[in-house]
Amino acid sequence: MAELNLVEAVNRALAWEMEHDPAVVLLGEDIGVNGGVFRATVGLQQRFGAARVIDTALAETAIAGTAVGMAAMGLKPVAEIQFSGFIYPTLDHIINHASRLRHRTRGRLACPLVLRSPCGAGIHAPEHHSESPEALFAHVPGLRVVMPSSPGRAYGLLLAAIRDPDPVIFLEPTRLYRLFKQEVADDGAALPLDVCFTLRAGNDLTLVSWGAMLQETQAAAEVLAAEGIGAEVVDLATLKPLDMATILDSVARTGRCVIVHEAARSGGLGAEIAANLAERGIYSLQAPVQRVTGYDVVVPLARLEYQYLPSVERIVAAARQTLEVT
Amino acid sequence: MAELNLVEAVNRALAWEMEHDPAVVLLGEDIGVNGGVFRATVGLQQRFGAARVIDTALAETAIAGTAVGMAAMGLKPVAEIQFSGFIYPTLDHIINHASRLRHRTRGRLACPLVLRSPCGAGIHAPEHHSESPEALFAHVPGLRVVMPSSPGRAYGLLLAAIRDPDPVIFLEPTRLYRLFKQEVADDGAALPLDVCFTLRAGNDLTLVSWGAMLQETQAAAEVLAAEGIGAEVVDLATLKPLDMATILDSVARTGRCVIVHEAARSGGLGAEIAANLAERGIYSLQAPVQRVTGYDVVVPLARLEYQYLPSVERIVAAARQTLEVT
Amino acid sequence: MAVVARFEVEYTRFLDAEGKATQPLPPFALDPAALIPLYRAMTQARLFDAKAIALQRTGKIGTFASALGQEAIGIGVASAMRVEDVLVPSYRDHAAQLQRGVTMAESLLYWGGDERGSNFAVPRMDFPIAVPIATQVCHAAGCAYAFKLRNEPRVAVCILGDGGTSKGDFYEALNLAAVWQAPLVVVVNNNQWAISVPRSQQSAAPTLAQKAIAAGIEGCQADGNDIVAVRHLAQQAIAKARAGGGPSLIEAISYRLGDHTTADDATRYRDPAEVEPQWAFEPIRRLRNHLLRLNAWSAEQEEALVRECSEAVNAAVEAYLATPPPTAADMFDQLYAALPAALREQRAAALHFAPHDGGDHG
Amino acid sequence: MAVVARFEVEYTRFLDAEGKATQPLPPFALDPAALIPLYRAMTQARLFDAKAIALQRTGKIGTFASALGQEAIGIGVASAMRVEDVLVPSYRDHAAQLQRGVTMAESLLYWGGDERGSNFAVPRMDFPIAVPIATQVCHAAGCAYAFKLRNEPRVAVCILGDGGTSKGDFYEALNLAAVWQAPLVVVVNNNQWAISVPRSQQSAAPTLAQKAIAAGIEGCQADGNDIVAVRHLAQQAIAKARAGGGPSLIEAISYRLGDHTTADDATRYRDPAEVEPQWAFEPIRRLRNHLLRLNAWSAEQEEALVRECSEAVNAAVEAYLATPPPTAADMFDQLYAALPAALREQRAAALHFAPHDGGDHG
Ligand SMILES: Cc1ncc(C[n+]2csc(CCOP(=O)(O)OP(=O)(O)O)c2C)c(N)n1
Ligand SMILES: Cc1ncc(C[n+]2csc(CCOP(=O)(O)OP(=O)(O)O)c2C)c(N)n1
Ligand SMILES: [Mg+2]
Ligand SMILES: [Mg+2]
Repeated sequence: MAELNLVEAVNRALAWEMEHDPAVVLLGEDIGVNGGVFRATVGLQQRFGAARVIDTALAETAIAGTAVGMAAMGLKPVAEIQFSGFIYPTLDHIINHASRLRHRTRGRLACPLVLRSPCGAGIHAPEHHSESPEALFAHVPGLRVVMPSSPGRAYGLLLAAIRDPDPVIFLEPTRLYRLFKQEVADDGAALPLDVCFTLRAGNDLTLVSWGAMLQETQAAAEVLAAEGIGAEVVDLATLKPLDMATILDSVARTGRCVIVHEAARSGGLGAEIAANLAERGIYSLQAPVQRVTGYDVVVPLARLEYQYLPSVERIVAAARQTLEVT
Repeated sequence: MAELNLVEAVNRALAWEMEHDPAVVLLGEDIGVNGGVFRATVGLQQRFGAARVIDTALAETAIAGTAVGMAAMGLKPVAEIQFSGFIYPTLDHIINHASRLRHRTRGRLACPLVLRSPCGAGIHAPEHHSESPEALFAHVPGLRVVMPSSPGRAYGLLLAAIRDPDPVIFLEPTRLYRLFKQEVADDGAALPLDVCFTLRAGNDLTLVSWGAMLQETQAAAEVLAAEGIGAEVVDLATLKPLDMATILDSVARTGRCVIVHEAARSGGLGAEIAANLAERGIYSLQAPVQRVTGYDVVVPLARLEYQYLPSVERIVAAARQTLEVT
Repeated sequence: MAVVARFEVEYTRFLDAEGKATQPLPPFALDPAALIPLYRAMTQARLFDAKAIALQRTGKIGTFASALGQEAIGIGVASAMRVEDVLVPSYRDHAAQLQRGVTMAESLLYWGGDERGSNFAVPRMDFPIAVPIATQVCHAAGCAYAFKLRNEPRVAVCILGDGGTSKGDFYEALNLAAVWQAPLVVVVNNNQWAISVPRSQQSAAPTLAQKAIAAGIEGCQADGNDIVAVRHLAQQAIAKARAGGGPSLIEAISYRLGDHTTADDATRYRDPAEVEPQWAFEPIRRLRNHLLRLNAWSAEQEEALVRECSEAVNAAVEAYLATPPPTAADMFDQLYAALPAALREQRAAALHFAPHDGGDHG
Repeated sequence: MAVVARFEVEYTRFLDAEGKATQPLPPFALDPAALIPLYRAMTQARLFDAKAIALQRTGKIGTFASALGQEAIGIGVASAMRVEDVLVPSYRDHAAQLQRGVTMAESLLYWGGDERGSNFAVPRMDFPIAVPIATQVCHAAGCAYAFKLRNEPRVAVCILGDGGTSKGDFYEALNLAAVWQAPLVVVVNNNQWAISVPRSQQSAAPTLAQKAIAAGIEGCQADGNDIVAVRHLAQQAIAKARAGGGPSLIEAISYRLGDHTTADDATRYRDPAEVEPQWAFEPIRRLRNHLLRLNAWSAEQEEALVRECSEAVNAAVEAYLATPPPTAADMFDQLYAALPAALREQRAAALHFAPHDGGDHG
């Protein structure tokens, strides 16, 4: 077992699958010789050649669109969008084609592509480099959307995403790329998609989050634990389709739920979870649901980004408020 | 006062504002000589000239992008995207530029553009012609998103959208274009943005919807009324920012809420409303919130589209279920 | 100042409007055994087209995009392809699709509003119709890349309209395919109109073929109503691509004799007086004249052909009309390879609320 | 076959690497009073650039994109513009921006992570930097359209990189602007690299200037390190645009002597041995040699200039560092013209949770 940070885990998963499945190809800007601006693909072009690790021209629409063509012809393209602020030109191909190629040909053609992109704020990156677009994708039928929150889950979920016969949007929280290391067995073992991971058990309230925000969420759980409050922490992991069963189960026990995400509040994925609670968990709820999210503003440039991002303080405050209700 | 259907009301509002504000220009595919594929702009190029009613080449990205440039230079572009299935190539400019130009220049430049597009299913249109993309836009900070549900509101809200100093996405339900007529005074009077319209008062439950779905929703209210059940019907009208005050008020009285929309359920705008109820209306709720929505599938081609769309039957069933809870 | 690059665009025509040769013909164009199938295919496509319009008018299918007058492009291009090549078509390319083996019944099913119409029994790897303009050029470039990577001697052939050449997808895909030297042939059906927008307003470029120059590849113009020219240039481009010579662009100049689609009324924006003379250039008459000149065609053959083709159309219509309707479950069952757990409840609800007769209650 | 269109791309250089004239010079290039401000501006831009990199290294600003060696493009182009024209720049265009009147303190504020840096006191109508590649070409085309519609004799000038020419926005915007005959000048800073992707992998087109042909407009190449060539071609293109002659494309060939940005390490993908000889072509030395040849420059002047420019940089750094930090309210207050009611609560929450020292606790 090696000690890996998240970006290294991504790299290992890509390498494993390229090694074991000749259909896997990578494409994107600066992923070859340069190994990716975050080094997610470092060494892979050397190892697998420039035909399978394709340094593309600067053209996100065509990166997504050619990946659709490759996937339909039996390759398993893993396309990288350099930063999620540049992912919008891919939406047309993802929504109008990738997500529905199987459906519109009644299974004759499929689209097993993965669209990888770093996402999120917190690394003092330039403008348009800190976006959290997961909700845009999570609304699109036919897609899977995945966001890992640790090196181990990055490894196992990325393998699952590549092996999945349908398109997967795989968003990697930039802030976690090098934040911490974990023992990860490079054994090609995939984790299951479509299920949440319960990172911490607790009976007093449920904290639901995903991606980088699990840092703050878990820290908040620690703060609460110090006060004797048991917070259950659920990592969404697969954002679409949503494993509400796990969340409803948890809330059935705790009666309280705080949802934490980095994207803007309105229409964020937290809304879908809260809506499900309002529909199917309302009798369990002993207090109003709370969302601690990015504000409904443009992610600010570096100097204010940590005032935008949900903090441990905000999560703890929301949890306390939830717990005050008796 | 003239009897107008919705598409005529759109046409009158455009004409009024072009007449009174020389900064208003229209651009889009087939909007000039042809008057738009739905005739929304019919007669306007003749009246205001080809320089102000611009038949563009086939390039949605550039339609949105040049509109940003025009708006920044003091014009008030109203761009038409021919069908909302072709709106995705505009997202990059809408999200990365239009929505934030004011913010990123701290008010030095603004972006008073309107992006109009027909939306929704139900007219047996070809593939990709029946999309309901409102939730994608409603998640984006800095935007306004508006959807009228009657000729009168189309007229007044479109005028408000054009006059608004910030970008507005204006989605027009295709199914309503010619469905019914209304007396509309062509007097240049705008309706307020950012507020819901209560179309019908009732004390037993609240039905919230927008756009074409208000047809089924109001019909459902009639069915319920025949059984002595008073349904309050709220038309969202401005989908972002959301006027939750009106909805919370209503639910405070009725204690029950059914949200109806045509877009796919997961991550649809109904989630945001339900989430707000779970956060701020939970003590009013006497029953679980219900969403009656399009399924989480690709909008089917014509032969199944009415099995996709929420029906009166489905809405009534949801309402009944809500009312059964005591 | 020094000139650092020079480019030319060439125009090719073999048969003039009367079907007379304007220059030495390629061998196939002197061979009735090669020409008659093309003639037959164009005739079949046109009869299908007319029937589809009629079916739309009577509410039996939805909106339909006629290829009237542009049959030489679809048949010329598709007949130059091998079975194992891949066609990546637009919504106006049923001529090419039929040539590839898509059945008329399948086509009607699609235009009738049923996804099963894109589940072709024969060209299993061909793309379904692309409605979002020019997106298919990206898909075709991706297909071509896959062929090249796997060393398969296959070519991706993509067709789009003159309007489509204004869209970013077209340029991005050509540029990438050129860098990749991928086996891609892109054919522009320049039928002079993008709904109501005439070619002159679509681009200030005097030819659309010259858009290839932006990608550093070859672009040429064909008389798109001369199936000999279309097929010849397509053959050359496909052979070049197959041999590793990279992508090409062919602008096939034709004319949209009909409305944009059945939902369109071209008289709103196009003077019928402009259309009238264009009939003189249409491709079927032109090839017939050539065949007559070769003494390879007769009135009897014509009559028999029309009869056969009409019968085939009618049989297709019957098969189409006899197809049982899709069910609510069809909305769910091919969305993913396996239905996600989260969708089970919705699928059940859809079946629960489905009208008992399976009909469409719009 | 007949040739139906012919195109050429011309390359312009006036001063060779040693600053020697290669052909008769345009009048301004013989006039020290015209040249010295250009020399000064390039020097100022380079000193600013070096300081910005140093500030990034010490954590005083964020990622910064150096224009080292490409100063002739920004200064050449911007100096050919009128005040009332509009610059629509990319992130590498601070040279052009400074020439337009953006202050160094504003630029630092932007790169320091503060939106107020794009609230220029002087070129009020210039666009802020575009980070999403090539999107700005669309904006510039829209600006140009507005000028034309209002009969204003103004020109929109847009700069992008070689990588940017692969993006759909670039082609779509050029094509539209050409149809509109809008007063637009698009300048490609071909610095040979798009991060790690060399020009040769960006496009198979032998020149980027020829991408203009796809839009039916004129495209030309300049030695982008020869400010005389850049300014001359820019002047011509701007004058043509202003006179109603429509858009042009200029490919200015330069070289990125530094890393892509401070977040990049070019040695990972680019042999330093490739870079070394490129220093011989850099624009400042070249113009200095020309000035020396004109007897219009001295060591004393050089020394004084560097002193003045350095002082100006230092003053800007001080002004930047002295700027009070933004507050949480700044996230909300310019998002809309007026704060929507729905945002009031969030704004209050942001203020409530803001750190008391206003600092950045990332
Ligand atoms: C991206 C996109 N925008 C708009 C449309 C609507 N639309 C359908 S066909 C058409 C014109 C296409 O013209 P052209 O490319 O010349 O093809 P033709 O229909 O003439 O074959 C338009 C605007 C679309 N299908 N896709
Ligand atoms: C749409 C988009 N994709 C990717 C990026 C990330 N990125 C920033 S600069 C760059 C390379 C740009 O190269 P070029 O256009 O040649 O400009 P240069 O940086 O060399 O001036 C890339 C890929 C971006 N900013 N925008
Ligand atoms: Mg056309
Ligand atoms: Mg570059």
